[in-house]
Amino acid sequence: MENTENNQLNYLLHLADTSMILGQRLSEWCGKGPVLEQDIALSNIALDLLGEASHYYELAANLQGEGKTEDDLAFLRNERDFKNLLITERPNGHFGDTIARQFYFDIYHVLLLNELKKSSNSETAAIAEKSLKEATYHAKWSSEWVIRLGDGTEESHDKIQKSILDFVDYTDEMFIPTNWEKALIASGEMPDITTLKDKWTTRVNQVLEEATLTVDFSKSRKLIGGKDGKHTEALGYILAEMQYMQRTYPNMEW
Amino acid sequence: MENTENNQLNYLLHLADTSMILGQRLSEWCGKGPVLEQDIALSNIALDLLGEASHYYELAANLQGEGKTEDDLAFLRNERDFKNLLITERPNGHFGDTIARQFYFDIYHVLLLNELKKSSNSETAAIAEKSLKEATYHAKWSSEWVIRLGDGTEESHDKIQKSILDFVDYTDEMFIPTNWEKALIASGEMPDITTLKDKWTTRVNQVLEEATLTVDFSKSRKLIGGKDGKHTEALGYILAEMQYMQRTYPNMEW
Amino acid sequence: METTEINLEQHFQNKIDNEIRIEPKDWMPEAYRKTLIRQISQHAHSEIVGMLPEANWITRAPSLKRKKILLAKVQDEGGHGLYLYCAAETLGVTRDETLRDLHSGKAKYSSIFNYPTLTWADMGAVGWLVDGAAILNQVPLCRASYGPYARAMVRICKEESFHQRQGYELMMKLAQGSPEQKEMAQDAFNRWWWPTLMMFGPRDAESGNTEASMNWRIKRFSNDELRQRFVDMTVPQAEYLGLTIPDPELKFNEETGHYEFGEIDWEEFWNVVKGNGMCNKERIDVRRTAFDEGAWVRDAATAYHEKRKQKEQQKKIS
Amino acid sequence: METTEINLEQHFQNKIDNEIRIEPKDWMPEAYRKTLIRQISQHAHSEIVGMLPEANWITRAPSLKRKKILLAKVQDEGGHGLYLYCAAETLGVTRDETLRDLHSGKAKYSSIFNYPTLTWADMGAVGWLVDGAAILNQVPLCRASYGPYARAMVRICKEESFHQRQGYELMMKLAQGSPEQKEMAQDAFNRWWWPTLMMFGPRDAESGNTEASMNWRIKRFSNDELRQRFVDMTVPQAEYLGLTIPDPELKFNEETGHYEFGEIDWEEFWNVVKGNGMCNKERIDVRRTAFDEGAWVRDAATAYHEKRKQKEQQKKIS
Repeated sequence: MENTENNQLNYLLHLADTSMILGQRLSEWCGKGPVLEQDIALSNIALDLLGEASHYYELAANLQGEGKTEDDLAFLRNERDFKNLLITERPNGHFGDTIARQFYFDIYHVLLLNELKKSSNSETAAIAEKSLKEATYHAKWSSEWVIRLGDGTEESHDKIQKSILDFVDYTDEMFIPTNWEKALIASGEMPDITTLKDKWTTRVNQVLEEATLTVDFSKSRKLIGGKDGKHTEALGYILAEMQYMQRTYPNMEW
Repeated sequence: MENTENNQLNYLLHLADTSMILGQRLSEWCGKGPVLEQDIALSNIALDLLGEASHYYELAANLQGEGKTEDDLAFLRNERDFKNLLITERPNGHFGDTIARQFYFDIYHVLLLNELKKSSNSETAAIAEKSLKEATYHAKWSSEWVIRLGDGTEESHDKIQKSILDFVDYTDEMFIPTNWEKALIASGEMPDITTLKDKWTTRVNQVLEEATLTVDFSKSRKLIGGKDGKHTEALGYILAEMQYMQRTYPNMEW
Repeated sequence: METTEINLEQHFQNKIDNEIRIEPKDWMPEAYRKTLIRQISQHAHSEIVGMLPEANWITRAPSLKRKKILLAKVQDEGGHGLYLYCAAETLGVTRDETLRDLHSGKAKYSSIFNYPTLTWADMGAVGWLVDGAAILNQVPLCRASYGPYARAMVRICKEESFHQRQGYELMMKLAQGSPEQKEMAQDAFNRWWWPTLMMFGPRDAESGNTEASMNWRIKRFSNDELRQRFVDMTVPQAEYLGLTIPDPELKFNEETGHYEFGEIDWEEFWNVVKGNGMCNKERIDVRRTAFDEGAWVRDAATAYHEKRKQKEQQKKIS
Repeated sequence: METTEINLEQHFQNKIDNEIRIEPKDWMPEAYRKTLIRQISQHAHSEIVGMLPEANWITRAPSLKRKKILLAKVQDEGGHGLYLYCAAETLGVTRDETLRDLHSGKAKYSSIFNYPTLTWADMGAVGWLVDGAAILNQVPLCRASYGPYARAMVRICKEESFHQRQGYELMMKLAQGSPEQKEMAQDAFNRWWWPTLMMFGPRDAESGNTEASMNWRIKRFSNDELRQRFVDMTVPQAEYLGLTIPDPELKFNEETGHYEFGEIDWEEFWNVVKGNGMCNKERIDVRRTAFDEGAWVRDAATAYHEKRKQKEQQKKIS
């Protein structure tokens, strides 16, 4: 499992699963947003992420060369094979929780795609190029909401402050490479995510300051494991729902 | 589908599914009850119901004669084949909601088992005999809690009053026979559930009165359909979770 | 004064009769305004409540492609709701007011959304049948006499027919699929056929409001006319899919060139309208809960907006 | 006074040394009482928090039989919690007080429950390994010097060994099953092996409290002794299942008759103890939420009880 091709496959699946699971989570909001305009915005981000996931799954399926489809990879892999970042699988909670999760992810996503679009793999670069435009919009949207909620009412301030703290534990994973990531970084096959941490912290803190919010990142529990398939207990329930149809009616076209 | 054997199979599946789904719902409480003693009580009732479901599934599998097991019937049938009463699939809500749902069901369950134990089918009669003891205890427990919450604090009174009203819509189904039930009742193969309604209303009202609660049963929306496989949107999610393992890993022993 | 009023009314009706659009600032009879507010709000609510039965399957869609199509569709419905709430606002009623009427049960929405979506095939049936029926109701509204409403409907109809095609295509996949998929499709069709026919409302003989709406060019075809058009259009589509129409009385009348069909269960129709459908309570509960739980978010946005305004004013002053 | 105190202390220790049980009304040193309260509460909390990782799979259990076994097991754990909270109460601390310490993070519980249960095989691994380790810790406690604690442990141990056998049997089914099932079993074993070894606590050299607890006959064996016993017991069981022990340094020492094993990752151990495990926050959140959301129910029960009492008293008076 430690050879180059497997590492590359792992990486594509990690990118795909991350967008897929966050897209799935966001789509749970559909029809239940706090304002119609934001309901639509949440679906919009979900759609972008599902689109991005599709592209990565396709590349992964090609690389794997077993004749599998994007759907096989999304709907027929088990919990221990999923490589999404833990933050993406955490429950939606209230709107502030969803915003905090999205904000942390979006800032990272933009930084990552900025590197990925320089990839020597033209297909990956193309996906990154397209997704970067979308992610930049997502980051703008979630940052604005962090500020609006942080500098809104006393209630909204307290709520988003708590949300912002709650998700800190899951942010380190974005920047801590797994063993297979270390190999890919060493061979220049993926961006060095460890170098993104400082930029991320700076940007996050800029927004938090404007939002009158504070976080002590040193107190993070530094929870990791998603990229190696070691998840929180939330993922199993997501998959049970998401994969139910494909599991129940195998080998059919939809 | 309208022959006698199919009707009998439907009936056994209806009895099994009803206990199964309510047992599944109650087991969602495990570890999260409002008091340790009641957490244990909820699991206890769930266990009784799952046991009862097992027995009926076994009879159903025998009658069907296709070599299926209780697990095939519980975990590999689709939503439209499930014949449980709608009330059993409704979400747990808060403790008062769970109590209201349980209370309505328990009173009915006792009345039904009292008839079923006279069944000419000795196997059904044996299950009913055993389950009746359990259900009688359940009904005592849920009635006591209706009274305790109704005649407790102002907050608990208001909460359980609302719960009691919310579940009324799903009670008529217990006493309104489907076409296949009508055939079975006519041939004396199942108890005439229409005759249980008055006893049920009397007993329910006795408890509600002691609990200082009121319900106008005439305002019920009379929601039916579960026994014919037409469910609320809640059941699909229950099955996605409950059946996930069997769907994902078919034909294995556990 | 009386003469002026009569002149205004005359002038208004003349515009209508000459198919000239009424715009927000134009004079209009109070009854016209009220009818429009009621109808547009109901329509907006139907879009918003109508998101729920389909949203129910987004997280369980069986393929990535279908998940994206469904999510985009439900999102479009949210957009339609937006257009329509805006159109209603031009008549002097705020979105919060109309929503309050929805949550209190005072305002209605299309009864079709009080039926549950039980299987994946329902996503096909709803897209094909429900959107199909909606289009027949809505296309004439693109020429409605009230400008903002008519313009909203133009945008909506364009998207709806796209949705309908997607729904039909979904059904086609199932109808051409495995035996389980075919059964699923037929089952969904059986459950949605009659409720869809009910979407056109009561029989003409029992329908109120119709005459005034016709005169005002808000309504252009009667319920029964539209229903017949729907049946004539849909039966061949169903046959093409190999689906059986769940109506033993259905037959083609060579002379009239129309399909004759059985009697609608009007008891069921009125029962659901009165609030006794499977999902009436849940749908409103979900919407109300979303609204109530979102209050702090809306309050925050308002407070932030106010603070910003004040800061900018202070800047100007200093 | 001083002499009396000394005499009491002497008398107390004599009883302990002669294996005579201390009972709630007996005199006992404050330190003994405090140690017991801390230990019994921790133990009770471990039972209650320990319900959660297993409850996580009840609704997804793959067969009716397994669902019932698992639910009954978790229910038993709730019962164990009850026995232990009662035992703690005999030392003068209420259940609400001890729960408050749990929810505030002041009181600890076994760190093993801060690991997530990721697959069905974890139900086997937890039953076999975690309950197995718990039994080794607990069996000596059946002879603990404090009567109520010892008696609670007798009941608990009986059920625990039943649970452990069920866990092992579940693992056996998987180990004898399909390739996927075998893989699932090995994966769960890999994840739970080391955390289970950590359940016995820090190495003897680094363990505080031990000496006093030994003298008071609350503790009878050292952490390292029990850990060794667990490894010696479990390795052959794993081999019988065909599972590979995830420790390249593991080997049997013919001379000592014991298995030698690799170094535990003590950094991970202390990290999870300090609260940084995968589920530390969730477990407490779930428990606290259940407690807070249940407040109105407990209040109602108390209020009802009071009303009843008053009514009965009024009856007596009149």
